[in-house]
Amino acid sequence: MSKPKVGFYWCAACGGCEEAVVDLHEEILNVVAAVDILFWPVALDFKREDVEKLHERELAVSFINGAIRSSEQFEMVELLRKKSGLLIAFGSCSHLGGIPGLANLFNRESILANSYKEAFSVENPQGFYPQESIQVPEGKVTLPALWNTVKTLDQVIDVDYYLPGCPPPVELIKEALGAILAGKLPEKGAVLAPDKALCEVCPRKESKPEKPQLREFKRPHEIVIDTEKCLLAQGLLCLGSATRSGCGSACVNGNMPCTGCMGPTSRVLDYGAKALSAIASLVGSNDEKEIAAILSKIADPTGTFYRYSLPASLLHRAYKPEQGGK
Amino acid sequence: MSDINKSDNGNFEPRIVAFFCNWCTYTAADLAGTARMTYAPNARVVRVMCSGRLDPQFILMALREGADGVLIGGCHPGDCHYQEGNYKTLRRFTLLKRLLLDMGIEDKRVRMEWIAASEGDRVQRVMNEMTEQLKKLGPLHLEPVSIDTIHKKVEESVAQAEGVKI
Amino acid sequence: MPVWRGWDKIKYQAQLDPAFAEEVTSIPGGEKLFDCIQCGTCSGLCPLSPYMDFTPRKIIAMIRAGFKGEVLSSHTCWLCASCYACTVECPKGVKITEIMYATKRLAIREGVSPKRFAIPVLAEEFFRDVESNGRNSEGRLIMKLYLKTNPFKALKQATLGLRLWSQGRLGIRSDSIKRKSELKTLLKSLEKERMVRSRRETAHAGEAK
Amino acid sequence: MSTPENKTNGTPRIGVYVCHCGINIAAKVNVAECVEFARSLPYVTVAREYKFICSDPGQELIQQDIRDGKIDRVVVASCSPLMHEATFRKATLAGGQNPFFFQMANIREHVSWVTFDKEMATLKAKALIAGAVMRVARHKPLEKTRVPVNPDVLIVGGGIAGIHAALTIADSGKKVYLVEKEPTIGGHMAKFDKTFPTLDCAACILTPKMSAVRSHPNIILWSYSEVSQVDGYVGNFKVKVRRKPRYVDEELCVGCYECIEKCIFKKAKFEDEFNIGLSQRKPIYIPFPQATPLVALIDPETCTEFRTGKCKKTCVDACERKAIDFQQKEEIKEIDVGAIILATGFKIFDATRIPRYGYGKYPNVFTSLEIERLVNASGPTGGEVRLKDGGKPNSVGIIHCVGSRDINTNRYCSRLCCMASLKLAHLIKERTGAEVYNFYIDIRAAGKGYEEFYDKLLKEGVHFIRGRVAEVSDWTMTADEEGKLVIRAEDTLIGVVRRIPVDMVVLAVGLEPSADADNIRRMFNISCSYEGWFLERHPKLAPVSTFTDGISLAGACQGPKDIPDSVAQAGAAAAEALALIDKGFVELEPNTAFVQDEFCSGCCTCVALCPYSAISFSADNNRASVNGALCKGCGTCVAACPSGALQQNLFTDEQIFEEIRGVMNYV
Amino acid sequence: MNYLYFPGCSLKGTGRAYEDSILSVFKGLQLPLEELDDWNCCGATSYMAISEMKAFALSARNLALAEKQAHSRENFGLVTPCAACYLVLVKTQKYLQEFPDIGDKIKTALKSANLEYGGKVRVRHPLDVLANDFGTEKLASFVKKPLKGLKVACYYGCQIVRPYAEFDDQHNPTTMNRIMHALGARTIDWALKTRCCGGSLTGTIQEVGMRLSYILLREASRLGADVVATACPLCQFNLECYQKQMSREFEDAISIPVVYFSQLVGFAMGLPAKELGMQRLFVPFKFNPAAESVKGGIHVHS
Repeated sequence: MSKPKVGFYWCAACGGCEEAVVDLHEEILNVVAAVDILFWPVALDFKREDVEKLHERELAVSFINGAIRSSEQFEMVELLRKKSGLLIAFGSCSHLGGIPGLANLFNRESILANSYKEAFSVENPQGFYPQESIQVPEGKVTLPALWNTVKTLDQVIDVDYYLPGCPPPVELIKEALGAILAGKLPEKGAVLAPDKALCEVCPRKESKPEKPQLREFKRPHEIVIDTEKCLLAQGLLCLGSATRSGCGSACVNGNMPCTGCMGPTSRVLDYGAKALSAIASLVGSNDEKEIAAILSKIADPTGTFYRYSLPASLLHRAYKPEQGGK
Repeated sequence: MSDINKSDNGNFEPRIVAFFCNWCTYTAADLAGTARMTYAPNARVVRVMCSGRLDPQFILMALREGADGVLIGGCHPGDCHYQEGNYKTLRRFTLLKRLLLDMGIEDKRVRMEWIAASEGDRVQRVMNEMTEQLKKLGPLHLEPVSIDTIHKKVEESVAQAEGVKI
Repeated sequence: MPVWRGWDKIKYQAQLDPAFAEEVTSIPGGEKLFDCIQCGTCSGLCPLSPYMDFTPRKIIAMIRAGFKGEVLSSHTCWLCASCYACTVECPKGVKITEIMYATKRLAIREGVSPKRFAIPVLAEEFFRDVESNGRNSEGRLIMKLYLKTNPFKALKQATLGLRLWSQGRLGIRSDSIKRKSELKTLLKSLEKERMVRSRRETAHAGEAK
Repeated sequence: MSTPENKTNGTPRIGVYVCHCGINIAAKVNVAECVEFARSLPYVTVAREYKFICSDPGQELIQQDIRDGKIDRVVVASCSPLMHEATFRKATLAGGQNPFFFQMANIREHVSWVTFDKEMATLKAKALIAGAVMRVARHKPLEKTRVPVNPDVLIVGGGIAGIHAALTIADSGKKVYLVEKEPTIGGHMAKFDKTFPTLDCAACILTPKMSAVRSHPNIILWSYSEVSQVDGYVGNFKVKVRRKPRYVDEELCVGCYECIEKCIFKKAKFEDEFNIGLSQRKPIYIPFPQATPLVALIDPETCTEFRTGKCKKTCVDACERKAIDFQQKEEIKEIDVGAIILATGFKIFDATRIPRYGYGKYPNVFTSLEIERLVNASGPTGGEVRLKDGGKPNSVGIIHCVGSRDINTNRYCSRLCCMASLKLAHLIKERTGAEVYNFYIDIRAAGKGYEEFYDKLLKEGVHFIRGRVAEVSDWTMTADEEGKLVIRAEDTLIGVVRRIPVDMVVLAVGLEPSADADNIRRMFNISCSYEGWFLERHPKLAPVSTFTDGISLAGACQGPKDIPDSVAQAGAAAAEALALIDKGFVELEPNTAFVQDEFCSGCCTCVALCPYSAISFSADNNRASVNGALCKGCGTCVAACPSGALQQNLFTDEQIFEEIRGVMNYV
Repeated sequence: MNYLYFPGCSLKGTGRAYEDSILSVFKGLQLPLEELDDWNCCGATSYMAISEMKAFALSARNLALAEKQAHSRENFGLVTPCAACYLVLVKTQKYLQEFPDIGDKIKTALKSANLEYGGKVRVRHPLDVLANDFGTEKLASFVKKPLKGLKVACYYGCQIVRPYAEFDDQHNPTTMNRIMHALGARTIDWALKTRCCGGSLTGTIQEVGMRLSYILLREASRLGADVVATACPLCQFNLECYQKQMSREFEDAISIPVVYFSQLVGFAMGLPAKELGMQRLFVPFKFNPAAESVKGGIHVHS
């Protein structure tokens, strides 16, 4: 019996997820031993037509990282969906939209204008813009179209499982691969990570106050962070209470507050709204003005609470009229 | 969705989801009824025991499901049936408001009002006022999230992008 | 008047103008006309009510009932000195002074303000003076007023006028502002508005009947 | 409790019942269209309309459908759940289904009664029905818990209402704590001379009841005391009462007046509160001869011993029973009660707020309460109506509606001032023979025998002038006005302004919520009206209940009331308390919060938010847990739980999400 | 605090003495007053009777001019001594806010004349400025000739206290009394201090208007006042200038000086009579502190 065939693909993402695969180190040899990597553009020279030639569902499993932002990405994941038995959203970007998803606070026009015209570092006196198709002597040349908004993977195709994290922790990847190979997968649509919040496993949980009251919010560079004490209790906006565990507490161990890359637990629809609710509820004041003053220290609530999940949020994107909303 | 509600012409009837606390605002709305105070029929009331139960997700969900506005009604500060629930709502609302503004949801679309059990007239006023304001603002068309329903839109946007040539 | 002519005093519903009350409630300040409980606080406080043909309370009742002709031709509103005593004490928040102003304006518009009665004349003279000069000069105003209403009185008042003049308290010379055209444009722009509105109102009133 | 098991299996089968409520709903909402619409909704297997679903046959309709196995969940679209939720839950239970498989859509108070346009009303009704259907599909079976009721009752306020309620309950053999903040019970009624319209003597009917309170074995009377804290819930309130020091031992004092006689102050020189400053008292005093308890007290503000510490303390020597105790301290009593009746009364309107009536400026302008003391035989003048200089008035003007029916003060009608004014007019005329003028806007004499009393006054020659007084002043226009107070008003029936000179002006002041009403309502967690009167649960059908179970209202704390009405309401409040006690238990709403252990990460966000300390965190298993008996079901913790591990029965995230989807998605 | 000054038509005519004394007193107290440039009629009482909207427009022009002239000055007031002007200016502000319809119309009208009003002007009565901004204690320190023994009937009239003013109690105003006490004078406590003087009726239906003024003078004199102090040009005119005619109409003729409160302030400050417009009075005001008044009077407080 031949080995199951596996594909990896990279959409709107930073490349960190590909690194995560490499982070398997020698384990990757076990992976290679167990499966045939058929398609992995970042490492192997495969072309789209190679995928097109595959039979339907010939790939046992495809791992797709990155959010969906362009027509090309959409076409590729649509194609991979057809050719794959299992399709796994790999990492925060494909899971929830990720950091690239913050682009949903703007629209295509303003992003293009910024990148090609307005940004401080741009030198473009003729005002060249990327073109989606152009007539050259040799013929018509086309480029993928940039969409107006960033989408999560499951907003464009059917997704079987999710591997959360920015990037997904090696442990989770190993477990997921193991489960796939063993055919011991949970119900479709599951996130392949523990379903409890990070506080459960936080090394600092002993020091979390039983009745936390937040009187002041601070940013990490503003204070000397105690390496033992609950970060929230120190005034840092640690989102561990709202974030799925399974990351190995990497940030907290690194003396940095959790920023929420693993996304919400299964009972929460909108990560940002829920995290915001938890944090705001703990503000230690009942005075309207004082509440506003305390909360004003949270510099960018949208960017903070939706750092990894804006496209997956209920609102999905900003709707400012000047950005083509409403 | 009915076209009576969502038409872009002058007859636009905004749809409001109103979350009222059982003890003050819901009772006030009952009182407005008993007193036969007619007001704009645009809000659909969802009763919660305390405004403190309001998860910001509910507000976003209402907008996502097609509401043009969300009204939150709770007891006056200091009058909460559960002592302090309304203060907690206030805390969340203060922060949520900033987030909503970032997301382009206008200030007047999501409104919080303290309405005591005796203030039936205030229910009437707030309902009328908010309906008027939303009529001025127009419908809040949130873009559908899933690709199935937006496939066409994506194509349009591509076509549109092709039109944007410099 | 013979006793048997009493039937004359009956007011038939057909003689009343049911739209009159609405006309008054539609002016800013007239909103609370229907809140009146006829307690008489206004008339009791009014230093001028003894001289009025109908007390302010009665005027309110008459407006509500549609006694348009009687109200607009009555002297009451012209005796109102706008001291606002009624307005601040009214237990129902009826802005009686504003209603008096409204009846003054309606009376002038309908041309039924009392003839040769000094006050509307004063108002109109004042209005004209200001319209053209931007300011009024009391001396000229009073002189014109007496000439229009009661020239004999002007003579009677001459001593007072002379004395005022001698103490530098009466200017006969007309005072005016510098940028008259600015003022004219300002007031003109409202006239257009008013004409459109009054046409609309007339049309509306026609419908009501 | 015999709650049946969850009898649903698989997909919910929902019955929707749309009520006509006679024409209350049907006149505005197209009921048939709503039923048709309901049929199109998911899970709905039965949809019916009925004239009055709350009626027996209406409820039977629901029960039969459940019994027939057609439905397992119920939606009734009718009035407010605050009105009939309990009724239909019972009906659902009677049909053999869990009572919480029920949801109500409020299409009367929130739709038909408040919507002008029929089409819009129908549309809104449909939305609410869809919301209820979607929600009830997610309901889970729940059970109410039963808690025993403490049989003791607390009554706050010892006026006629509090007294009557206390005696009623005590007579049934239950224990009553009666807490009064003044040194004596009796309230305002104790200050009156005669009562309208029968003119029987207030003291003659009140004092026997006051002594009955004092001697009743089941009543614990704490006068000069205030409630300082209330915790708990219906059937199980925990109350703290602050007993202010009287500096006279209540058990020892026999009210013999010896100490007062021997006080170093030979003459009384301090304002007598009971007589509203119309007479004086000493630093040690008994408010009035029939005071209950008849115990002296010392006012530390005026007592020389308290002020200087150098008094000869003649009072101490005079007291044979050694009752005087300068060291007495404030005492906090903690009691457990099952029911509470608030009878905290009212205060009279402060007439200085209407400067043009001259109260506080002209000495001979009195309030009606002051006149009550003047006409009272045991009052400061022995019942003689006297001017400030001791003279007899020849003419008296009584001004009605002072501080009532006026947007500048109070909008409401104080209800009893008309009759009180008529009574005072009669008494003044009887005692002095003076000409009495009543200035009124409307005479409100709607009560048994009240109109007849008005007739009597008209016959007695009391003048009635219909016109609200513009001003009371001392500026004169004619010789006969010199030295008098001139009342200026329009006689609206004649249509002229009149100036009437009088010697004495009586201001029939209105009633206002007592000064501490706001504190009281916060402490007892009840609502109040815009003006500050305590709010009843329903203006018609639950006029003595409040929105807080176990707390009822009696007397004028709920709104201006005369004596018969206060007493009637006190009786009703007592009956309500007794009904609760006799039942012996209360069933608590099961809408409590609960932790799903398998999801809780022990983040403690919830713990800080609970005002009732119902959530505790255990470090052992790193979980929070909710004590169902303490949880009152606000859901604040649930909204904040960052991982969705906390949920609230009847208000789970899922249920609310579905309701939102329901009200938005189907119309 | 910076002050612009809106005189209004009357202060340039019958109320000259009011202007004289206000300007002198403010100068003496080092509160510079700068006259509003090209101000126009406020649109008061009579004008309001013809067209309310135009009256608002007139007022709004003044307010717009004031805002422009006060440009960049943070905290400024438009001092308006005339009661009628004061009322109309304040009323206009209230109406522009309360009735968006009117606000919009006036805005458009102003725009057509290249004017704009942003709602920043605070209309102030000199009584308000002296009692509340400057303060009576400070004022007392400027007094050189205390009015000891002088009994003043403070007459506020109607329009500075009703219905819009906020600087004093509508029912029982006291600012002028406090100012008089600061000058060392005594004031009578009378019921008529805000009762109407008859306003413009004295000129139109003299029989009625004069009677109203007469009632006021009669009561002031009955209570033993030496002088009536006023804060409105029309009140002063009505109460003072018709005293001769009153003596023909009514039996108990009254002759009592009627001055502007500002004249008394200036007098106590020791400013020359001429600068206070004293020579313009019909009934001369004389006061000799030595001859303390001992006239009866029941309701006197110091």
